[in-house]
Amino acid sequence: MDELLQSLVRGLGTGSIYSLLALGFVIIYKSTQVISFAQPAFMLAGAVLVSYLAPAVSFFGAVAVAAVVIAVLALGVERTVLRPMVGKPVFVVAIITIGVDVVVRVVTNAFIGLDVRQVGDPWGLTTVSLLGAEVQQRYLVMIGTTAAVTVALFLFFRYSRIGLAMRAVAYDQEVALAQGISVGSVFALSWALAGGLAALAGVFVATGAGVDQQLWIVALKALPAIILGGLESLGGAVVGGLAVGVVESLFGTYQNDFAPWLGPNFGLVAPYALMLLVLLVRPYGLFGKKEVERL
Amino acid sequence: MSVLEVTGVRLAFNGVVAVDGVSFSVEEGELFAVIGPNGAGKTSVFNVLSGVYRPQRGTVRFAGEDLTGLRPHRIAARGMARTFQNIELFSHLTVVDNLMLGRHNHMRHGALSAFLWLGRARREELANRAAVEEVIDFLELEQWRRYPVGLLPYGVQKRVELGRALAMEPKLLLLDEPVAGMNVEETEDMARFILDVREELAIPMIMVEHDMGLVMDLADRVMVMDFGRPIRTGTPSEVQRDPDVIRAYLGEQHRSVTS
Amino acid sequence: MKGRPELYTSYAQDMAFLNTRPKRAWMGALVVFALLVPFLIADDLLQLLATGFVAAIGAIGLNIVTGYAGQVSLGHAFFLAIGAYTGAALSGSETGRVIGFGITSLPVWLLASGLVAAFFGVLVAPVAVRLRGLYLAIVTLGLVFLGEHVFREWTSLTGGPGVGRPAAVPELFGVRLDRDSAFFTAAQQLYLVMFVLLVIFGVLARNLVRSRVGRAFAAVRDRDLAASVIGVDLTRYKVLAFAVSSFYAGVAGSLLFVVNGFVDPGSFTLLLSVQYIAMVLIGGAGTISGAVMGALFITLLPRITRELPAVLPFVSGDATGAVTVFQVEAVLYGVLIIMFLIVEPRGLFGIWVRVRNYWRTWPFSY
Amino acid sequence: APQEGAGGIKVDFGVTAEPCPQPVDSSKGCIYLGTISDLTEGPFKTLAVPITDAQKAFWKRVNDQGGIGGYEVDVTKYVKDNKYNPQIQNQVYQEIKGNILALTQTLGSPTTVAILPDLQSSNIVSVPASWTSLWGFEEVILESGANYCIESMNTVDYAADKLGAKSVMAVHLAGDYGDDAAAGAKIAAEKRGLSFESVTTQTGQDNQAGAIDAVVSKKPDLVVLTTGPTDAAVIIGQTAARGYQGKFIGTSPTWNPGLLQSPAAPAIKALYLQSAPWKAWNTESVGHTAMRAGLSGVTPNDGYTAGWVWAYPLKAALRKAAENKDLTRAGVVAAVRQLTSVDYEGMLPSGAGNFSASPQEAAFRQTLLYQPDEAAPTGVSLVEDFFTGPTAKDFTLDKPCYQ
Amino acid sequence: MLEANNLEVVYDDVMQVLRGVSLRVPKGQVVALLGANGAGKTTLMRAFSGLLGVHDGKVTKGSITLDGEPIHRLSPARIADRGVKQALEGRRILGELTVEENLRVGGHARPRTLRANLDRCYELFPRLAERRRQSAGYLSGGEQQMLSIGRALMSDPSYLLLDEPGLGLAPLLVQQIRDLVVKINEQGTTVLLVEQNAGMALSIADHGYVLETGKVVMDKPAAALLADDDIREFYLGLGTSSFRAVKHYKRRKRWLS
Ligand SMILES: Nc1ncnc2c1ncn2[C@@H]1O[C@H](COP(=O)(O)OP(=O)(O)OP(=O)(O)O)[C@@H](O)[C@H]1O
Ligand SMILES: Nc1ncnc2c1ncn2[C@@H]1O[C@H](COP(=O)(O)OP(=O)(O)OP(=O)(O)O)[C@@H](O)[C@H]1O
Ligand SMILES: CC(C)C[C@H](N)C(=O)O
Ligand SMILES: [Mg+2]
Ligand SMILES: [Mg+2]
Repeated sequence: MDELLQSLVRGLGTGSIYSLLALGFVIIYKSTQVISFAQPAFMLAGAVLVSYLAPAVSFFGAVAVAAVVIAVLALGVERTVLRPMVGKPVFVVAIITIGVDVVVRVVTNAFIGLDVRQVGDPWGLTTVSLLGAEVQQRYLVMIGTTAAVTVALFLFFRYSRIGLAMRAVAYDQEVALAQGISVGSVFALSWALAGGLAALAGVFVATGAGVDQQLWIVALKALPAIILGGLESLGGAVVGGLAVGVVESLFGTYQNDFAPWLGPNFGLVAPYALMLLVLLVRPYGLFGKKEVERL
Repeated sequence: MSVLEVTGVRLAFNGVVAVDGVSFSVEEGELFAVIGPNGAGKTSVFNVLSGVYRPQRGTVRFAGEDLTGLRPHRIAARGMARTFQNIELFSHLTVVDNLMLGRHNHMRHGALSAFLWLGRARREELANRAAVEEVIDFLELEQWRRYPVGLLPYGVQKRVELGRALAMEPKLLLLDEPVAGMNVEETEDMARFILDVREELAIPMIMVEHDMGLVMDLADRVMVMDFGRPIRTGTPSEVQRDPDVIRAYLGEQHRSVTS
Repeated sequence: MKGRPELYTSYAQDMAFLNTRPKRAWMGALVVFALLVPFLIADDLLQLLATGFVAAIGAIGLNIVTGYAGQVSLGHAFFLAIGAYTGAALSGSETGRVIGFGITSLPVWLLASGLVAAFFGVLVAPVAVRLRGLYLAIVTLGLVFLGEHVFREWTSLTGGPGVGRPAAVPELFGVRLDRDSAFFTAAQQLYLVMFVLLVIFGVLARNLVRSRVGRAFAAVRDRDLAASVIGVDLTRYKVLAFAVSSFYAGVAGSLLFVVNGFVDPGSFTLLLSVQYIAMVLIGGAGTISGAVMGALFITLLPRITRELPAVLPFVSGDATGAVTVFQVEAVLYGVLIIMFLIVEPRGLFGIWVRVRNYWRTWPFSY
Repeated sequence: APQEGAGGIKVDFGVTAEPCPQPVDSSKGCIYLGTISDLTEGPFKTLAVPITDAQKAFWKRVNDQGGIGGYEVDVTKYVKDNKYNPQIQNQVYQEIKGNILALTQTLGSPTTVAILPDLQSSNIVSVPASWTSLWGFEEVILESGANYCIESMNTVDYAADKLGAKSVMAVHLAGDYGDDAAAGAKIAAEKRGLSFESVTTQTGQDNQAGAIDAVVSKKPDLVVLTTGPTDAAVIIGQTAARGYQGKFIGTSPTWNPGLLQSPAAPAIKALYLQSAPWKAWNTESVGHTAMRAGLSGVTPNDGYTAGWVWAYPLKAALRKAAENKDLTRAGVVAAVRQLTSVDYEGMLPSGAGNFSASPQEAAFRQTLLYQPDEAAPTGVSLVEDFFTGPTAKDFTLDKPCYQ
Repeated sequence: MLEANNLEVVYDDVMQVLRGVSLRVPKGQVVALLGANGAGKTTLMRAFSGLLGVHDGKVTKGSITLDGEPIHRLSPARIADRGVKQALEGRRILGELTVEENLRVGGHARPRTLRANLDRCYELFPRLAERRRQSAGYLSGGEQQMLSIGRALMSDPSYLLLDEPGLGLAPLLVQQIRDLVVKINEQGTTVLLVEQNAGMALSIADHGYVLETGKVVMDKPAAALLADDDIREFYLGLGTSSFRAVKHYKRRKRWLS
């Protein structure tokens, strides 16, 4: 029972990182219909930045500054390379984001140097007792932060005109423009938000052992998460991310005993298998809406 | 025998009843018009006929065969062709290719023979190209042949859509607002083409249209729908005088303009 | 018909593969040039070009499902892998560590690789046809991840990650193409064979897309509901597109590593799929020649970026400075792709069209 | 075709009469050596860069000391990035192949295997940056130190003898690096009658759940680790946090001094030992001293040590070839075959570097153990000097362990 | 007053569509713009609303002024803020959004009066009120047209550019649209109206322009246009009594010229 509880909390912990990443993907997708493959680079850049800043301005200060700086960086990228692509085919834009990822990541790598860098978080690997199970503090912090971010985003989209404007922009930019929506600001905002979220996620990943070049790979976990949740749903992104984390964790804990024939580390691809199964039943993910089509 | 017999069709989308209790039949060589206010369910009837929607109730018999619930491509294969209210051409393809797509079911060759472009594939492509040229000639599309249809003027696109349907050599043609958005001149052209189809090719047609001048002029019989139900079916002049039709659809001023 | 060379007197002429005189002339010149190349340039470039030709076969395949039939697939790496391992296992020799059947004849394993991949394509298609757009893209991506897992674990087939196995053995009429022969170097032989294969598969694909089947693909892509109403069986053509595309992927996969002689299961990643998507987009989606251009571009790009820093005065050739030449290379790779797509989102084919139109309307602008 | 070069030495590829790009003595000709390493995006960049730097310094010193048979050596002109990808490796190799005599570095096993047939048929002697047991079987390959397989045997023997370990688990990356170590650990465990389990894992900080759960649930006395450094830190930190108290012994690529600042540091200090093929940066020996002098100003890192040590056999082979008046590629291969030992200037014990005997006889079988130590420049200090455990001593090396 | 002065517009840097068009939409009036398909009516509207950029179009010469101030360099959002609003040709409803969301998007620039505008819209088009929670993509063609017009009204525009509002609407509804235009005009909205149904357009317009291949070829008070013979034949279709009477030769005429 303890084992299950611990496994669940770990899963929710890493899952909440995936959720933050997935939220970034979904926000950009909602306003531009593009999957931004630059998210991994922003995530790495965020973690690296914190590793430089933390000694100077404390961990929390560093995280705040990094989230803002990466948001600005993302915004800059949007301005320079994505803006000219407004209205162009989304897959072309997606490939451009891959180019951005390459560039940002290579530059960031140059700042990692030869040693694994540390973000200097206050939690370390200390554990607390929760319902009788030993649970790492940092997982609780991650879960809490993600919950707070989700609520904030939810309220923002619910009570500002921006949420609806984003969807309008995504669906038909010309129509949105004609309604007086500033498509540019919507894009900029969504990229900035996504960049900030990625930075936050990067820091969380790095709290375990530090920042190395390979940190970005974690961001790929957001892909099954957003599909599971449904590409356009913020709630779906959170649920999808948590589901991926939990599935991974449960497979890690139990697969060797119950399904060794799946091969070692099947847990790492289990989210994809889950995603396939979900889509067989619900082709638009758990919370996605069916595409509107009529003649 | 009627070409088409529709009986008691009902179609609802979680709560919204689009079509209810619609029955009618279309005879050989007839031009049957369906009119009615916006949202009355005219296009939905077409969607039921061509298999896009499956009605919850009722049957559709076409050339003596029950088509209800068949998938669209099967219905197309049996000789039902249509045009669309919002142009549904394949905008990146040329006029010729769009029309060749109309002939999809007149060819049989599959991927393997297509790869080699020998034998059947080649023969069929050539023969059907000739058939397409006839349609091009018929609708006077010569000068647009090689243009991607997305670049053509609206009126020409509507004509290409008609052409694609004609290329199918249909036994029944469904026209959904063929002259919507057209200017006077284009409307006249389209009217002429519709008459030619009827006179030269003798294809029975169902036409949905809001241009009353056109409907009253061309149709043999008219069915008026409102809120998904047929409220009156008859000759144009009968329908035009019906007070229910005037109230629901034509409006008072209309009478003064057309009559 | 002197003086009016473009007057067609039959539909056959009009619908011919190369239906205008300039097209025929250009194509002829291109083929002759390509056949001369191996005697003009160095082996390492030939190998690169040969790889590019193979990639082009794969890109044509992806273009069929994505560019023509509109089903965006990020699963190409998976089908390439299936081809690579079918070819390697059929033609390789049993070594105790990896399986092999020793059937070295190239046409045999080539075809088999295509067919096995096509079989898997048909297998996954029923899931795929239910999905659209990015859902489809990411689900096919899932295929890549699941495939990676299987290839990692199935070591008797793949040799295991980081170890790998020898790639397919190319033997044609008793000649080992990957070894220098009396007349040609291995690189020249491989170049020529890959080129011929590309021409064959390119022509086949071109035939397919201008036929009834190709038009049906395009109809499904542009508007599937309307396509079904005019009589196109959506499921059938989506499945067919997947099958043809994976056949091409299988063929390309089996050849892709022949030049290297070695396949590592770590090669079949998301990155590989993305590269093929990039080939299709950079070339210009929905054209065969675009796919070829895109494949060559992406294959040659790293080589180009490796040469570029030499002309940039501010980077030293030093491998380990603050800014190294390799970082510049890697950044350039990204930047070139970005700039390219910003300048011409329609890809290389778009540039070609622009150039052509420019000359057509020259000297009148509007 | 071979030509007659300076001092009557036969040369063919990669040797010019013109001086090197940055010559010490511009009257001398130049021997070009290639480097193919993981320099930007790949997983081993943090090792690859210091290795490459160290070799630059190494050959600089060789040139300062008079070069080789009337030639100097250049390792800066033909440096390529393989991104740890076999296909790129092959492409860049083909690019520089015509211009080099030998490869002073080809980083990684799968990458090197990808060009191995070509190296063999072209007689290009190469120094791999990796320690798999395959290398002993290849004529054109110049390896140094104990391979992963032997090293793990020694690790297990040590744990059995000194730590009383009864159960062993190998947690390793897939591929020859991890598989080779796991194979060695297994052989030793069987020989010593210890229980053994093998768990594969993948790189990535969030990909260690399976490995961590395996360690925590099986609680082996010894875990033989072959992963990258952050993976290692995640595994050690998380297992410790979940109450695991056994010992981890990791190969040299599992270590990075930066881990001593990580949250896992307490666990690492308590549970982790590093096995090493040779002595760390701050050792006192002729070679180490020369290395530190040649690399003044860098942050100490044992990547430098590795790069430096690996270069000795190639220097010896080139010297021998020059003595033989044959600096052709074939001449270098022949010279390699004549090397019965290499002078590592004290960085490896004498007797190391035998390339003339069978793998079984020639394989170097000694290993050292280090422990984390914040005071040491590269974060580790010696706990066990060169030793060969009983398993490695008796082991018959007749094929690569992982095959 | 909204004015185009000697306006030239080029698409894709090569396609010149407007060739020196001057047109005035005085405050408080209804101005009708007639012209064959492809004459450039939509292009002119795009120039007014700033949406040319989306189509790779550019104003290469001339200017557009709003009360004397040039606005053709402003972003569409700024122009919309100033109260110039275009109802796009071809409905262009946001199919994935509900009917009400579509309307709220239309009110983006006027959040304060959103509620009141919604009510007004539902009052005008009761059909939309019934469907308010439905995905707009499922609406019938005519319902979508109502939504498109309703959306344009949501921001209380002072200049409303209506591009073929009657397209696909039932006769009764065309009359309603006509009445609607009159009504909002009376309430102070200036209207520029493009409509294939020239009779309808001219019957409510103060002034009319006829555009042909990018040039204004006629420019008269609406009543005068209604009386013009050419206009009667080519735009009002009053020459022919029955479609059945249209002769084949007439069909052929275009290709002969
Ligand atoms: N797929 C669908 N889902 C939900 N409602 C639908 C769907 N298709 C049609 N409807 C509804 O059914 C009703 C009838 O629509 P239909 O398109 O048949 O009308 P119509 O008579 O063609 O009108 P118009 O003349 O405006 O084109 C409409 O109210 C529409 O909103
Ligand atoms: N984005 C574009 N790129 C290039 N040419 C265009 C573009 N949009 C329109 N055109 C061309 O400009 C001309 C005028 O088009 P416009 O849409 O303004 O005409 P219109 O008078 O509104 O016609 P309609 O009655 O069909 O709506 C046409 O010839 C059209 O082909
Ligand atoms: C640099 C090394 C640590 C590489 C790794 N040992 C390999 O074999 O690939
Ligand atoms: Mg309709
Ligand atoms: Mg228009």
